[in-house]
Amino acid sequence: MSFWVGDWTLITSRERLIELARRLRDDRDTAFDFCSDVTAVDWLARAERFDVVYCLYSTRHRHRVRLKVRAADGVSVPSVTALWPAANWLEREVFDLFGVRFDGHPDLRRILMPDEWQGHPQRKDYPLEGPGELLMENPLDWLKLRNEIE
Amino acid sequence: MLDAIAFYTLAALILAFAIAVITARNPVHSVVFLVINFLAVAIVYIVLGAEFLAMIQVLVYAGGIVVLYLFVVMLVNLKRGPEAHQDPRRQTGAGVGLAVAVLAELTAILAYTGRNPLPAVVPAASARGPGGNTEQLGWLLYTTYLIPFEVASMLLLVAMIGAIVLARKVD
Amino acid sequence: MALFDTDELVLNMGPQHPSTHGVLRVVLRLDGERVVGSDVVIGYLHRGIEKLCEHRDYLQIVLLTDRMDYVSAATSNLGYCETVEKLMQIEVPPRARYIRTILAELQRIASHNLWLGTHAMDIGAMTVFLYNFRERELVLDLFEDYCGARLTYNAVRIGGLPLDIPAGWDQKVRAYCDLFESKIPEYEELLTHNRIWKERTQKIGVISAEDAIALGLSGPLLRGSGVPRDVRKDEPYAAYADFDFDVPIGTLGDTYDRYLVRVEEFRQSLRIIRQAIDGLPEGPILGKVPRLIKPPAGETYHAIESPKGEIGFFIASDGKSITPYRFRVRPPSFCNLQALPRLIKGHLVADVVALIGSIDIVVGEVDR
Amino acid sequence: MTDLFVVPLLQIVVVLNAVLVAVTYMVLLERKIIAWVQSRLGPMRVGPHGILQPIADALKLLLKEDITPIRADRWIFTLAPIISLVPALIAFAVIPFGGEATLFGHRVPLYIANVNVGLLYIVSITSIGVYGIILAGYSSNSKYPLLASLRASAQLISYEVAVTLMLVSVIVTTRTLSLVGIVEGQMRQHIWYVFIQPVAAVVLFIGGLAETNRTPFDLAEAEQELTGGFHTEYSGMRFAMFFLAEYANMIVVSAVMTTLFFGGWLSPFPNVAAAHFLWYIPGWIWFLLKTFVLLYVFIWIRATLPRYRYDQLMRLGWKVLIPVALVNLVVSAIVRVFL
Amino acid sequence: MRLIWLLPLIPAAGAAVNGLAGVRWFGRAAAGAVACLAMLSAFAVALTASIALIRLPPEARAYDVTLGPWLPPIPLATAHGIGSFAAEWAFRLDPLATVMILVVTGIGLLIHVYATAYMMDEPRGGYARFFCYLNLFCAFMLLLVLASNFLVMFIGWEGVGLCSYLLIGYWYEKGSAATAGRKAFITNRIGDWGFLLGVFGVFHVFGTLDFHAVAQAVSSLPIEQSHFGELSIICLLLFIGATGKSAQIPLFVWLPDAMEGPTPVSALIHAATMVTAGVYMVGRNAVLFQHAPLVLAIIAIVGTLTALMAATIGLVQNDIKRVLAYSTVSQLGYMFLAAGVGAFAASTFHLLTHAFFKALLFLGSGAVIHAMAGEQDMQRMGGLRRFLPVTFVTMMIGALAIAGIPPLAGFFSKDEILLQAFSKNRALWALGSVTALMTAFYMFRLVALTFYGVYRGPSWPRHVPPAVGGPATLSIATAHGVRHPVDPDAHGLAHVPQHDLSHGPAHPVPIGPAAHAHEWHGPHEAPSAMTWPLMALAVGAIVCGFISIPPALGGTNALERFLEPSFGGTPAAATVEHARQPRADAEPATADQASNGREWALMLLAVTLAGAGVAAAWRLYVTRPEIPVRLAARWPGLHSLLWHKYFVDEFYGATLVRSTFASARGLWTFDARVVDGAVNGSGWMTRTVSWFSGIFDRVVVDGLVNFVGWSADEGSLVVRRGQTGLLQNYLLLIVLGVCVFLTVYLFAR
Amino acid sequence: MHFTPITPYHYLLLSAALFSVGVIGVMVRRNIIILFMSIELMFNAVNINLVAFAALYRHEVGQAFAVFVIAVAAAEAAVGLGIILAFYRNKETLNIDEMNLMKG
Repeated sequence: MSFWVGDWTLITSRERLIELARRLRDDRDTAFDFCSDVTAVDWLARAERFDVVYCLYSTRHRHRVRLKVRAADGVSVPSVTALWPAANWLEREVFDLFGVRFDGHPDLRRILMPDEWQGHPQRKDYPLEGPGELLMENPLDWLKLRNEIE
Repeated sequence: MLDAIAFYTLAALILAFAIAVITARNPVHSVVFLVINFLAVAIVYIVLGAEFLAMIQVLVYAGGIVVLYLFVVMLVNLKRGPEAHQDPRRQTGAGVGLAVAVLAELTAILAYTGRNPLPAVVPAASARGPGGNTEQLGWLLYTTYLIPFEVASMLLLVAMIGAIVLARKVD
Repeated sequence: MALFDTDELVLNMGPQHPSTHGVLRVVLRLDGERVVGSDVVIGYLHRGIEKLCEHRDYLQIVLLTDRMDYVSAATSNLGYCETVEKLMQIEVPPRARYIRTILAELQRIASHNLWLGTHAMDIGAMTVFLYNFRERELVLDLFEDYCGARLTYNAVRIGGLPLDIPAGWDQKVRAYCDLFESKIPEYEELLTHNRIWKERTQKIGVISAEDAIALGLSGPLLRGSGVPRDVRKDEPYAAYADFDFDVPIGTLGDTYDRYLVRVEEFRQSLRIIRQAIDGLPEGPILGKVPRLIKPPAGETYHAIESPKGEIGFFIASDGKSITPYRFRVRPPSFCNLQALPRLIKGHLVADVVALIGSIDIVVGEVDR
Repeated sequence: MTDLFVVPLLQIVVVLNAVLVAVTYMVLLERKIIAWVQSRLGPMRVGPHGILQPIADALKLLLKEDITPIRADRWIFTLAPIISLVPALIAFAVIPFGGEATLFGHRVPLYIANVNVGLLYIVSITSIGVYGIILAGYSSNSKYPLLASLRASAQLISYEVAVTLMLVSVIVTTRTLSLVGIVEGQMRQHIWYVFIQPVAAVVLFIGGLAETNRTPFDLAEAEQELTGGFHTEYSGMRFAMFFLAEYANMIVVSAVMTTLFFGGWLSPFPNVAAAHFLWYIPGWIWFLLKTFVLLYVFIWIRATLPRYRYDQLMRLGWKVLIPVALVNLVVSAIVRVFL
Repeated sequence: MRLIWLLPLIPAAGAAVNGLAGVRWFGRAAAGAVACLAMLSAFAVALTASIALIRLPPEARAYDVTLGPWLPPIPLATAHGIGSFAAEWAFRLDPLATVMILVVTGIGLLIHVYATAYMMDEPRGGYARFFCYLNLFCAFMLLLVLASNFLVMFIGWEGVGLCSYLLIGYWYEKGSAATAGRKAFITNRIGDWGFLLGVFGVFHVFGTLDFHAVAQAVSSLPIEQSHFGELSIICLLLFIGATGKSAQIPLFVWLPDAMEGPTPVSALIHAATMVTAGVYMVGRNAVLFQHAPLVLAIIAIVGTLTALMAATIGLVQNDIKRVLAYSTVSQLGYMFLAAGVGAFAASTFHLLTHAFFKALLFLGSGAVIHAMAGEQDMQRMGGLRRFLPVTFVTMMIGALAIAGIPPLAGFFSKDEILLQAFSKNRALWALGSVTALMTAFYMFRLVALTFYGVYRGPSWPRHVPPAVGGPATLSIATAHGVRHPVDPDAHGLAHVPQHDLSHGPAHPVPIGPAAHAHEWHGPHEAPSAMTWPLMALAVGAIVCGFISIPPALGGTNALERFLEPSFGGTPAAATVEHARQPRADAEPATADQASNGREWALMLLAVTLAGAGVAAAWRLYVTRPEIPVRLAARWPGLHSLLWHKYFVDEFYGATLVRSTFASARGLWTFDARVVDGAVNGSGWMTRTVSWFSGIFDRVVVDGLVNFVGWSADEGSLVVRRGQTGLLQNYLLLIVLGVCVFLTVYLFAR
Repeated sequence: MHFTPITPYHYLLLSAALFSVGVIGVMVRRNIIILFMSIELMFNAVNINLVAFAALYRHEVGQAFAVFVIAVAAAEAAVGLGIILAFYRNKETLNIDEMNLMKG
């Protein structure tokens, strides 16, 4: 738990996430019934490179908290959609842009990118440039191509 | 002379579109031909001095019943063509032959009877003056044929309810 | 038509459709005209603004925030700048805070104008549309006077404002308030008690307070369902703590309530603007801001009330670069749009249009 | 021979052209009136006050590429706008624009035909117009037009019932089906029938709005819902035909309303001696004036009201208008028989 | 007055509307409105008719309306040769009927209004059904009282019995209610059997069924002073009918059980109107009964005993409605006492006042039950005065009235009866006075247990429920227009299902007024639709005694005078009455004064007794509540006897019911042994014969049939092939037929 | 039979021809909707007949009967199309040859 520039942040493990989230939502003193945002941060250098961040709000007590879970690439995080239906699209977006999978999500599809898109653009190691069309359509093919040339 | 031209034109139209109705591959086309056919028949009625009937023909037949057909054709989107399967036991050729035979015989009868000259068609309306025959028809329907008229209205009501019951979704 | 047993019809509403307000695509499964299921497909306007921002310095980002909710750019500017200010603990001078409030509220009026116009247009009332655009022009004129732009203002700076208000601008704002106040009844006369309007909106897309909270709705949608939540009241930012205003809430949570809530917000916005203009303090418009904006390592989330709902910015800084390490927007339209399949289920195609309008989305913000 | 062929032909030519011109200018009129309602100016560029705008529009439509969707049912796709337009135009045949006028020594009636089943003629002809919409929706082979055409046909058929029932109660009052006879009847009875049959007038007007697909019943071409409805796939001249048909229908409805309820070509107070100076204005001008007022109401409503929803529209038709029409018919009949 | 035939029709129409349309389509408000409107218009008609009647000179105060023939005249043998049996739809409005229609429509209206609120928790269909029955009841009751001959009256008689059955068994899902309904119906049927026999007797003797004609005929017959002639038999049979309907010994057992019905029903049918039908019928045939003084004596004795017995039972009952039920039985006994001593007017007067205060008491008890969420046991009430001020005051008025405290209504009527009894038979008077004492006692026991003392009922949650949603939900609740759940006024008719605490385990489906969705929040005053009728009736209970102030108090006995023509009938009967009535006009003035003094004394005594009863009740149940327990302990036998209502039900069960069962069982045994044996024997015979027949059948007959079938099957092979199921094949044949026909036509010409 | 003047016989002939076309339609087509339309053609043929007779005898009885025929046709269309829809729901076909429930 940390406090910085007026924000409380809780860091928890993936296993305890659901239990903690339920406590936060149902306990009368916390009552975080409103899930503002779900997002992720890609700390490329770290072993568990992703922080999945849940921004919670309580419409009763009018306070906020941030919940953080760490996940390595390819490790899935339990979905909180059962607790906050609001997290549905937000988790889809995290999956779409970061590639973090959510266990128990009812409809884990890409949301902003086209369904057949390759790779997850918000990752820090996603290529930023390439030869026009090919990059736009298939960035990973382009990566392969580039590697072959080199 | 004029009436002859009118008659033959109309007759040709009616028969042509009738044949079109039964030969068209697409049922929607059939419906369209049918409408045109009915309009032509309505004109025949006018020529025969039955304006009211002509209007009813257009209003009820062309404007009402055939719309129903069109509706059904559009509602029933077919997954396989209705003409796909033919039962071999059905004697289509015999049917056509018989129909033609009936036509021939009717023609013969008419030709036979028609040898006695009959007065040319004088539309009933012109015989009755500008009031038209609507009023006479109304009198007839509401006096002599009142009971059949009411029965017909009951029939329509029953048919309406029946149609609703039949077409309703069962759930 | 529901009388007949017809096959389900899959109808693609959008991405090119007059009523989807941009490139939104809604795939409807219809039974007759009744919606039995739907899928909302977005992303046609995805420009990767979050990714772009991670490669721009903090000042350049203000420009990009304009391009998200392009009908209320000033609120996005404000939300972003306040987040950075929070991250860097920069104090904003009161005059700047007041002017920011005025801009935000003018922006709210403009945005609601656009919403009401298009919403009414969707339901077939075309005159309301033109009336609203007429008044929206006036707001845009005010913005033009202030910063020279009519749509993407770039009007806020980290630590304050780039410009002080031009001379006489406050008088113009006052005049505008008086004028606009007299125009609100014109819209209401055409709609509020109109039977057809009521039939089209009442009991359409009802969502209860509990469901609205659970679905993460915010802004007028949440208030329409009767939850008195408004970031301006609950977590005051800019200068809202200094002003007196009410938060209108609905009772039933239907389209009509959401309409009433927004119309009442017109009036509350005018109230705030007037108080702000009257109490506008003198002083600098830019606080103490370092030359190089490079926040310390850390992260924060800050939300403000945009016309659409709660717009939040999550910025993580690694303390080393002049660009944010992670820039994330919590777009209200996106979260509100999530409720659409739920709202339209069981309604007719015509209601789908009304409900898309009722949610008040800007696809630029949904897709970013 | 002159009276049998030349005069009717001339009449047809005149009426047809007048109607087509009127229809094009109706568009301008509508744009102008709505603009005024919305406190703006409307078309101003083509000609003074946009007076030539219809011509420009017509030219544009004529020169536009006429697209037939590739999987459309080609000839029905072409036929549909024609079916839509023709009934709208031939309905004018029985509308009496005036009494009789003397022209070059001929006594020329200001109507093409005085059919003794005139009212029925109008009803039956307008019922044919439905096909245009249904077939357009069907033949476009596209979902929005199909939905629209189903909506439109259900709507037209439903409202036709109410309208026809109402016409029957009017007939009970007028005792004739001839439109000329109806106008003369109002002359004889010294009263516009709108005062005898006010309910019928209102229901007919509502039904007229619905049958011409005008706001608030313009579901079949709801831009916002069905992206234009049954004519989504149409462009160019064929689209123009639908456009013409709609406005022609509006004029027909207004003209019929005028004839039935507002004394047709008669000047106001034709039997009051003090008002005889009104006779100096020819009857057909009165007729056009009254029709214009009704058209103005059509446009005014369009500028004011939102759109009904499909189910609400059907509910209004079946559960309000038809019962009202039935009650009105029964009451009219009772009054007619017993009073 | 010409429109009196409308009176039964209006409620009947209301019933028809509610029953045919209401049950399916009406909302509660509509159903209630229809029923109340019907009653209101009936009341208006009754009022106008009454006023018109009163305007007439006294001797002309009778009005006959004959709507038309019902049965065509049928020649039938009577005692006096061949009579013509005819029945007409004939109504008669005379002073007696006037009083009755006013009571039925007026009190009926108030009870309808009350019931609209009381029954509010019924399901929508049940609500309409209830009002349908209630209206139907009023229609039949009006038919009964307006009837001008026995047959029409019998329709009403049976009709009210039917409605009573329907309404007692209104909550038919509840076993006890259904049983009570059946019990009432069957008991009534026994009485009806007597009534019907009496009617037959009337026809047999007089050859007519018209009341007026009967009265005229009978007045020419001698009075059967000492012997038990045909008139006496008729009167006795009719009186059996009256005991059934009016719950007298021995047929009173159904009335207490009838309290299973909804309280408005108890008030209307089982207190104010239907049960008085017997009294009314006796009064209606006053002349007849006066010619059978022996029967009158029986009536008086039965009435007195009933009054006494019911009052004693009422002393110990704990169910609030049962106390009132026994009180009703007791008061009806009073009425019969009055009728038995020949004071028909006094009887009718008491009927009128009783209708007011008993309806008031029942409705008040309904309000109490409503407040207690269906609780009927007075042991579990107490101290309700604080919660139900209006109910308390009105019920207090009712209790005072029934106890006979001047100047409330009960005082005058009861006093009149006692006075008449005194002049006739001192023993009856003494028993009647004791009953009056007991009446005062048990009524105030009821009031004391219910309204005074400490609250003994179930507790209810008083604290604020824990807020689940916090400030947000609260504001939502406010915004939604839902009032706060802890606000005691906000919930309207909210209760917890606690019905039948006194009736053992509740039915799985909570029914009755106690079935509520919400939590019960303690006793509370009833809605205004219930309190207004209470107040109106209270006013009636106060003032209606004044319409017949006895001469001793300076009054003119107006009601009695008004009613006189109905009971007199003919001059001959009038003289009989004069002869029997010492206080009539023919008496000398001195006697009048003497009787005045006697009246004063009697009144004083009666009031003293009533006061004593009240005081005793007060002492036993308010100041020293432990005494009754001790008393019950000291005389357990007596208490048990009273508590079990003299074991009458058990007695009937043991004798009548069991003997019926026993005889039925005997018959069944006979049936099983003898009849079945015969049947079985013949069956065996048949089986044996048929076995042979079967063999024949299989071989010969079946063979034939199968052969036919087989040949048809084989033969139709050819034809069947044409049966393709293809439409067009059939059409082909049709066209072929046409073709052939045309060919024939063409060539045959 | 002469080509002019037009006598009622001409109309009767026209009607006979139209009727025969209808019969052929019923015989040949397998789409039940088109079958129904053929029946409508036959109805029309009958109506022409009736109206022609009305003109021949200068009396409206024929027209009155035509009105009844139209009423019957309307009823037939409504019920028939209802049956078609019901049938289509169950069998997903409109082929008359597959509708042989009445097979012996």
